Amino acid sequence: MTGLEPVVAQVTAIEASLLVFVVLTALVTALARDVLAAVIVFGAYSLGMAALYTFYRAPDVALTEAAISAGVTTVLLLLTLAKTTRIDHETVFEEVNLPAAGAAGFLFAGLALTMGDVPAVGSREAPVWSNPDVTQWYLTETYAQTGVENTVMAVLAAFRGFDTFGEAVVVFAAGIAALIVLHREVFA
Amino acid sequence: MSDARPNDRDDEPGGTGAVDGESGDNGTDEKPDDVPPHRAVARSGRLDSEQRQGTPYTESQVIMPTVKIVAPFAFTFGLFVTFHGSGSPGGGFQGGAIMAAVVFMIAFAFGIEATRDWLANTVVVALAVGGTLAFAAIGLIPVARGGAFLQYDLLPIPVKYGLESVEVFGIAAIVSGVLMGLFFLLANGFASDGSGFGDGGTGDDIDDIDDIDDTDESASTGSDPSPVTDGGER
Amino acid sequence: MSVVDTALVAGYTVGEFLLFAAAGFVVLAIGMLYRAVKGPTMQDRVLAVNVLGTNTVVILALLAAALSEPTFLDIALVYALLNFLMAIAISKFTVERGGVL
Amino acid sequence: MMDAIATARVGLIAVFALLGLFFSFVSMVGVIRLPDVYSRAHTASQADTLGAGFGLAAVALTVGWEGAGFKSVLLLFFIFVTNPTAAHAIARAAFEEGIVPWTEGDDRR
Repeated sequence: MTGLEPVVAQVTAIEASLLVFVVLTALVTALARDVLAAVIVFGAYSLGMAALYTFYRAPDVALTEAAISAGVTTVLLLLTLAKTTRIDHETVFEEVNLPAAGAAGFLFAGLALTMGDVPAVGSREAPVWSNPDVTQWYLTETYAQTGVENTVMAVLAAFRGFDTFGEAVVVFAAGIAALIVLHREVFA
Repeated sequence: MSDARPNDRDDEPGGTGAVDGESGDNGTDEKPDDVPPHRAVARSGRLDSEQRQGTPYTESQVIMPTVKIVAPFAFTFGLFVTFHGSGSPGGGFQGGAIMAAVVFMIAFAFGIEATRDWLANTVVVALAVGGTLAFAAIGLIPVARGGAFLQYDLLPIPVKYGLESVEVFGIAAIVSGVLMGLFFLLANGFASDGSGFGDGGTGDDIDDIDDIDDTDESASTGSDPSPVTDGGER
Repeated sequence: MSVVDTALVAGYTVGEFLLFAAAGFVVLAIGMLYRAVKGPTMQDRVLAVNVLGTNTVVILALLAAALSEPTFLDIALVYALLNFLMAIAISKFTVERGGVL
Repeated sequence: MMDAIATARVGLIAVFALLGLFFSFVSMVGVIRLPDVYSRAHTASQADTLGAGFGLAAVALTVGWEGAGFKSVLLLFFIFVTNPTAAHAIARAAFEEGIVPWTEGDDRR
């Protein structure tokens, strides 16, 4: 645990509070007895995640999180709940399965031990930054090669365009798979 | 639970406020005494759950105008995120999700059935299929000209507009179409009455999928319709 | 020299002050999470999450101002436009008559 | 002269952010402490409107009009439009579900 002090010392107030918020909402989502309550609290979880992504200057990810979670995920989960049965529970939380919690805690402790070797956020020593052949090349060459200012979009649509095509087909196939699972022939 | 609700607190806060505080627990029996008949008729849709069961659900008069105000802005913002993905955060995926969320908003405000009539199945399917085909076509034009898949500099337009066209015509259309389709599909629910293709004439493809999925040890049951009917009973 | 870099009090710049304010809003959000967890009715939970959404709009806007990246305001705009979707979805969801959904 | 304006701007940013924090704190206390869902809906929409208003005013002062101050005005407009609607939807859902409003002497819920 000696490696943790430099990491902890750099955590700002906004990061610490957002992390507490995100971890609390994630725990409540996992432990809530009522499924509808879990869905609602999961909406709050995505709020915290979007703010965290924004603070780490990943606006594309934050925008995706915002659009998908605020607009789509909650609504689709609610519709699914409306079509199934929901049991009203008196108790708020599930009982914690102690062996499972122990296993998860063990895994968490093992991962936390490696935290000391992880470079800080935005550090110049991070491999993703210090590698001049990959990251720096994209950051400097994107505009010259594509004329697009948003590097993320250029990487998605141009430099790994074939992969993005595969992802788009996956989304399309997911729609067809939902049709098959629900035994329908038309969407509407 | 619904028996104990006060009978009138929604329309006239000034006139019946005093009655609210006192008769909060004695039900709807004395309602004809202290309410004029015309108001009782006007409010009969809101008495208690037993009496409300017969009346049709009315859409909220507050939510509808708000959605009328917000939906055009949100749709325009979705278009902005889609078209302006090259200069600011965003892109086709995010913009398509926002535009699909606008449709969800309209559906919740005006009723899903009305939205389903307004937005035909053809439109949803055309968005999803057309998006996929447009992406593939944009990728294949350079191949036809002797280049690689999605080699933008072989397109007849500048590279930047090549990327934009993939985002706009491809990804945004696919995402918005599939999300709207999932919404209508989940609102319809499971086709348990046999009206889906569980008993239709579409046997071969479905059976093949089922074979791949879960019946590896008995892969020779290609013509057996039982996997589909099993799925119907789950 | 923009406004964000101006010194405010005790060596803190305006940007750092706005970050602290955003952290304060997050702390308030953690407090409001109590109502979202406790309930007791579903409407209480939705109400709490709705207030959390408004809080998040302010947090995102403060972050965009503090990091001096005005395009980050787009993210807050998405939440401002779509946050009430969950509330109106719940208002339909809890109605049992006539199979509204 | 310009210095005075800049100083006033910085001071106003701090004051507005603190006022926004204060009203959001009031809203949080109300949401936690008030006895039933209807009164909580009232305090949520009322005090939260002020909190968001002052917070976004601080943001608008910081980024300036030539930045994206216009967007923060737009944010405030949409919060003012959608938040009361959400509160209405929640209260209507509670009413439809048959939740009885809290009156004096009832248990705190």
